[in-house]
Amino acid sequence: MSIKKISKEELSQLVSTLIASGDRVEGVQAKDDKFAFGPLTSADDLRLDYDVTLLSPRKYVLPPVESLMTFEVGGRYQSEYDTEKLTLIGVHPYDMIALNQIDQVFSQDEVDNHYTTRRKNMTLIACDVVTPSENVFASSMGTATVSEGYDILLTDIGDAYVADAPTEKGQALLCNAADATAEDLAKRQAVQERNQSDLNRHPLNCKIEDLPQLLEKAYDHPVWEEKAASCFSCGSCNQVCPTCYCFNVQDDVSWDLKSGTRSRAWDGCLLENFANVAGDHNFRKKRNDRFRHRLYRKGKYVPEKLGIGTACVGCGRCITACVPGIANPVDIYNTLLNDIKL
Amino acid sequence: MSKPRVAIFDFACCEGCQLQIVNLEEEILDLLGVVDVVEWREAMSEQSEAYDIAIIEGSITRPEDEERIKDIRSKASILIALGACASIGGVNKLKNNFDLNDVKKCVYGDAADMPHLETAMTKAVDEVVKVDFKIQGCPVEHDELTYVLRSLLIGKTPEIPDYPVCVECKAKGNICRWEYSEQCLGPITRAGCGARCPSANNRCFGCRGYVDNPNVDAAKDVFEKYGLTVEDLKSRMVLFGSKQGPTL
Amino acid sequence: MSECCCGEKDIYLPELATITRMQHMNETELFLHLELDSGKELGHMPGQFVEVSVAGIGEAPISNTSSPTKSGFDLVVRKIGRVTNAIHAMKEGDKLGIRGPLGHGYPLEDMKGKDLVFICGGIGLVPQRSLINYVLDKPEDFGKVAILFGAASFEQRLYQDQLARWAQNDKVQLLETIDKPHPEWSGNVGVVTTIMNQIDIDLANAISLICGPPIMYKFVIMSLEQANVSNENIFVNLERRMKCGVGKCGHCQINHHYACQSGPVFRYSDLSDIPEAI
Amino acid sequence: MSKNIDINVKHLTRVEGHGNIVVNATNGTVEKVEWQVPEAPRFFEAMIRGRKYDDIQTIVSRICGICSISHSLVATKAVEDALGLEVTEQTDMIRLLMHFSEQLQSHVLHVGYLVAPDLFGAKSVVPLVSAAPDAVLTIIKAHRVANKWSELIAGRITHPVTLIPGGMSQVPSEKQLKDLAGSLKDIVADLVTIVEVVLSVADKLPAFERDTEYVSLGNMNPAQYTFYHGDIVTTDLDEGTPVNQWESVANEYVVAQSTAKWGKWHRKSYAVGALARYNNNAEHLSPLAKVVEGKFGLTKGCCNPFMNSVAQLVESAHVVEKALEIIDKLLTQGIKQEKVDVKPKAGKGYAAVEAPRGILFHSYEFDDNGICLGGNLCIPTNQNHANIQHDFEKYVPEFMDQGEDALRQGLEMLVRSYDPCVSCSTHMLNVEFVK
Ligand SMILES: Cc1cc2nc3c(=O)[nH]c(=O)nc-3n(C[C@H](O)[C@H](O)[C@H](O)COP(=O)(O)OP(=O)(O)OC[C@H]3O[C@@H](n4cnc5c(N)ncnc54)[C@H](O)[C@@H]3O)c2cc1C
Ligand code: SF4
Ligand code: SF4
Ligand code: SF4
Repeated sequence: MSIKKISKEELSQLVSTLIASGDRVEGVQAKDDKFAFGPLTSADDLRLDYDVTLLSPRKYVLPPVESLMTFEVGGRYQSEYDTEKLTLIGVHPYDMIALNQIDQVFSQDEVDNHYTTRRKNMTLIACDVVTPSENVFASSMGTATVSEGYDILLTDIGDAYVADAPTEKGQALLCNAADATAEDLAKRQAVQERNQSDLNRHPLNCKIEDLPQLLEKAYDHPVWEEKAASCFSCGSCNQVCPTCYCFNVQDDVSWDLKSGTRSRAWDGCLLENFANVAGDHNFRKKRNDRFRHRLYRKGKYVPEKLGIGTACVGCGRCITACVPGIANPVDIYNTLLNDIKL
Repeated sequence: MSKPRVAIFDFACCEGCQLQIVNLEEEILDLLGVVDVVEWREAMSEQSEAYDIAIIEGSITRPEDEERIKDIRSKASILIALGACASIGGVNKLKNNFDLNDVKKCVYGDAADMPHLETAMTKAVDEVVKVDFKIQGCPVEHDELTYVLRSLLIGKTPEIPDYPVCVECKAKGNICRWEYSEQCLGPITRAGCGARCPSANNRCFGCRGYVDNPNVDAAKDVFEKYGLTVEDLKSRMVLFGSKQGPTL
Repeated sequence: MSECCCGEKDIYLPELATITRMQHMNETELFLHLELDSGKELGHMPGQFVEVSVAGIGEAPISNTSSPTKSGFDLVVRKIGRVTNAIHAMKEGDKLGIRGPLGHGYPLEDMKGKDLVFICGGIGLVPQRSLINYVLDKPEDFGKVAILFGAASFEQRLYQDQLARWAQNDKVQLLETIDKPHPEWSGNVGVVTTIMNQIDIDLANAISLICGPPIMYKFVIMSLEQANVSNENIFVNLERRMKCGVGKCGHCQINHHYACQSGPVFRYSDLSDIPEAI
Repeated sequence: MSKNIDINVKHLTRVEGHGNIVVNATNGTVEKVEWQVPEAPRFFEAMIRGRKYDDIQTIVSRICGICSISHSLVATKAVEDALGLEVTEQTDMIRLLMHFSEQLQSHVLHVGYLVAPDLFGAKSVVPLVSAAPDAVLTIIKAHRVANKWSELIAGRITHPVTLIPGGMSQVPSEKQLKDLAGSLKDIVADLVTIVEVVLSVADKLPAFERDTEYVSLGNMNPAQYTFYHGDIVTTDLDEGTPVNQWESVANEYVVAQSTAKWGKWHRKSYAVGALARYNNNAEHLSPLAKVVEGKFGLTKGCCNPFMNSVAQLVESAHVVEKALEIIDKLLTQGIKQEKVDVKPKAGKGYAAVEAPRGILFHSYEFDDNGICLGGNLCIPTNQNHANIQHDFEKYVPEFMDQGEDALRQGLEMLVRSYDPCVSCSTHMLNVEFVK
């Protein structure tokens, strides 16, 4: 299908129609002086000109807490699935790429059908960045624009949006829209080209393909110790990261003490007991072990596992979230680059 | 199997944690379905000498209280410290920052020497007897309280968070209070409250005590970064139990 | 919430198995024989593990200790935490939830015709047993077998019946040691590396398999390297924290490896450049 | 009938905190009647010294779990008075909503869980669950709604987290307020049920009267039934006394039988609480509250302390109706998060609010940096202690003929009817009869 154009009013009407349908519609809205994804009750609240959201849209594919199954003590386990339909509006390219990565994790090898069920019921409307956030470095990570994963991608060209809908779900929503003209497409390209260079508050001094090689040589570098000395092990960097997906599983029984729920919740590799086993043996006991692990996951382990460029999409959220101000990945990679020859 | 017998006792405190048991509302009936509450002065007139689980609220502030808690310990197979006062001393411990005679004079003036006003250094329960489980918070949280009780009833050691409040705060999507330079203790305080205070746009006061291994040096760095002093940090950290946790 | 989904199997959903036999080996170790309620065989390979569920308490990864040549499967559970305590409180006829077999077992093809040296510390014998019994059930496929078993103390010399049975097999050389002397013990005293020179097998051409407490690996590997054993011929069995057992939850990661997927059995040459492994 | 009486109730149950009752009579002559408060003293006035102005309400909230909202509110008001801070009308309304939620929460708890067992002759609310399940479930429901209400506005049921000097850290959304209004309208019927239940056993409330002075907030312009604003008023005086003169009202003193301080004003003792508020402000009750008042035949000037629980029921109806008015107003004028900017300065501040169990005074002094130099807190239960003692002295001879058990029970009920928060005063109840 060709690429469409939709005026701001038309989009607003489309969103209103979606809300009126009674299905769950969530999108980016202002929260005090920041932005957050949340339930949309009015199309007027949608803010596609936002810079970055507090939490990434990962919370929609992997909720902070999610019931996996119910059980009866002594036996009988029964799977539980979230089958609610959801339209999510306003996903930035770097977050879309992060979702694509998590999609891969949960559908490769053994398929996690709790995840895929939820994902299949989602309609994703992405949008190109209008306002760069204070810590974004997506340009450095090659994540300033995105080409797959969404049902619709909106690009603000001033008076209207150019809307690319590669899926049937997306096309169905845009069936009344006019085709974009060559001029519109040129404007769109200008926006995307600008973003590819300008979403770069923390430029990385190497190509992302070089990161695994850099990290290969950096395991014993003093930067880990230096930075981790002021790490709280608070996991804030994990919690806000769009590509972090580790989880914990817990059982709880009801008051009858005979039945209950097994649920999973967000976990984080920076938390002290993440790699602790019974008998109190901790495989990453020291703060710097855990601190390093995250940066290796983003720059080496996950990219190698998934065959992708990088598992840090440059959203900059961890930079903002880290109270002692040590979590900036670029800061660390650049420090290593100063000392280590590729 | 007969139901475990539970007794609830209070020492120096505001009784807000016991109140959270009352606040279980309908769930109290569920609780009473699986345990026998044999003593609970705030809610019932019966008193008992025989119980399996003793739930202790409040901190120990007088010599006679030490005797009483030792007696309770000797009769209970499981002893649970309920809330900040019992677990870490609570605000009662602020008293320990002063000379005890001065404290009495300040409140009771010329009458300070009357024998019934005698007081000692405030202690958390585990500074006097062994505590098996702590339910943190000032007051305790509904969900944690019921989870711990249910876990114990099925013979499971409850999984209590040993990570900071920031984990829950971030998961809630809050704006960090430090972005407004507010001295939030979330990074060193034990989670489990769902980041109640930051979620209400307030800073974390540390009412749940600290994680097992809080990075106090990092906290000092952060306070300095925001133009504050170690004294400021200390003043925040002692609010819910001065002797508890790391020394500065 | 709903109970239906798109038809694929729920990788987190345990199936039920019944404890048909159990035996308390000592205060901390419990032997269990289980059969799946579905009547099917688990279909595991030696070295694989299962996630064992006690509803309400949680899950724990436990190695399969029986050879797939036998029906049903055996587990040995050490009492150390929530789930394992709860399993110890069970009785025959009770049910456990089982997910598996999970992970990567021993590469049997690569071992065909080779002599095998099992070096086990304490409960490390448990996963190895699945392979030892398999090998002994198919004597024509493998060479000689040496079993080195080190216990921390005299009281912790587990599996004596099993060890005695193995000792009777002509193919097997059994060597035992305990870390600390004991009046009733006349055998070797010292850590497991102190009996390695007594092995009748030519180590350099054999396959060595190590399983034991985390600190044991480093020393055993040093001794093997001194005996000119190449890293390709050393296999280690690594324990990590696990929540899902299927490469999602992230807990068992050892640098870029997921212990549950690439392991728990690793060829040491695949790990030698991995700082967190040993 | 026994002429020798020895009542010795140690740690009276079903009250907040610890209190003892000691009565000693030989051959019909009363030798000793004592209301003792042996609660472990906690020294809040000493502990707040050196703390910053914005920690004060967090600390003193812990004086009492049941009236933590009142303590937080009065402390915040006193701090604001000292620092010269004015709050907006919106803040004021939201705080009133918060305060009303505590009145309901506490009154339902007291009447439903603590007093009702006495009226039904039960040892606690537990046996009532099977005896009168519907009534108990209704009480539980009202209590739950009140708690949810507190949690919404205060951020937590007990020990508020949204109160900051100068304003509110968080305000409820319009949707939350609408939902709250819905559930408040919903429990009006439940309150009526509770009233009927108590009415059915109201004859168990002893006919005992003792004329005394009743002190509360009042004197507002325009006149209203107040819990939060106004001057100090008394049944003994026509004009109001400004709140900053509270120390001359309470006249606190220390007695040997109590770790809690006692107070007196125009007479040898005075009473505070729902009945005091009622006796000073009854004509300004809401319509439903007036209906409840009528059902029990409660009239202004009542001096039966046992009727305090009835006055609490009257007030419960009042606060629900008033809260609905406030919510309406907030929704009409719109609600928004307001910025608060506080500059510390030296000063002394005073405040009073009505805790559910009576008028509560705090005052604090701060230095230039907003560091607390000291404070003075006077808790309602302390103000009632002397009055309870005097009630005892009149009650024991009047009811001694009933025998020791009935007498003990009457005295326990008498103390409970004051809804003492002995943990406030420090803690309260034990009865001893000495032969
Ligand atoms: C591949 C593998 C094979 C194993 N085989 C055996 C065996 O055959 N027999 C045996 O007795 N033990 C075995 N273990 C160790 C066993 O899994 C732990 O002792 C057990 O998980 C402890 O759980 P718990 O609930 O009793 O303890 P808790 O301390 O209460 O555990 C709480 C949680 O921590 C995690 N955890 C704690 N320790 C471990 C650990 N060592 N490994 C993984 N997760 C852990 C689990 O997720 C568990 O749910 C094996 C571990 C692994 C990884
Ligand atoms: S590591 Fe930091 S910058 Fe990179 S994706 Fe995660 S949160 Fe964003
Ligand atoms: S956010 Fe910062 S302090 Fe917290 S765990 Fe991450 S690196 Fe450490
Ligand atoms: S507000 Fe406090 S608890 Fe929340 S993230 Fe910031 S420091 Fe942590």
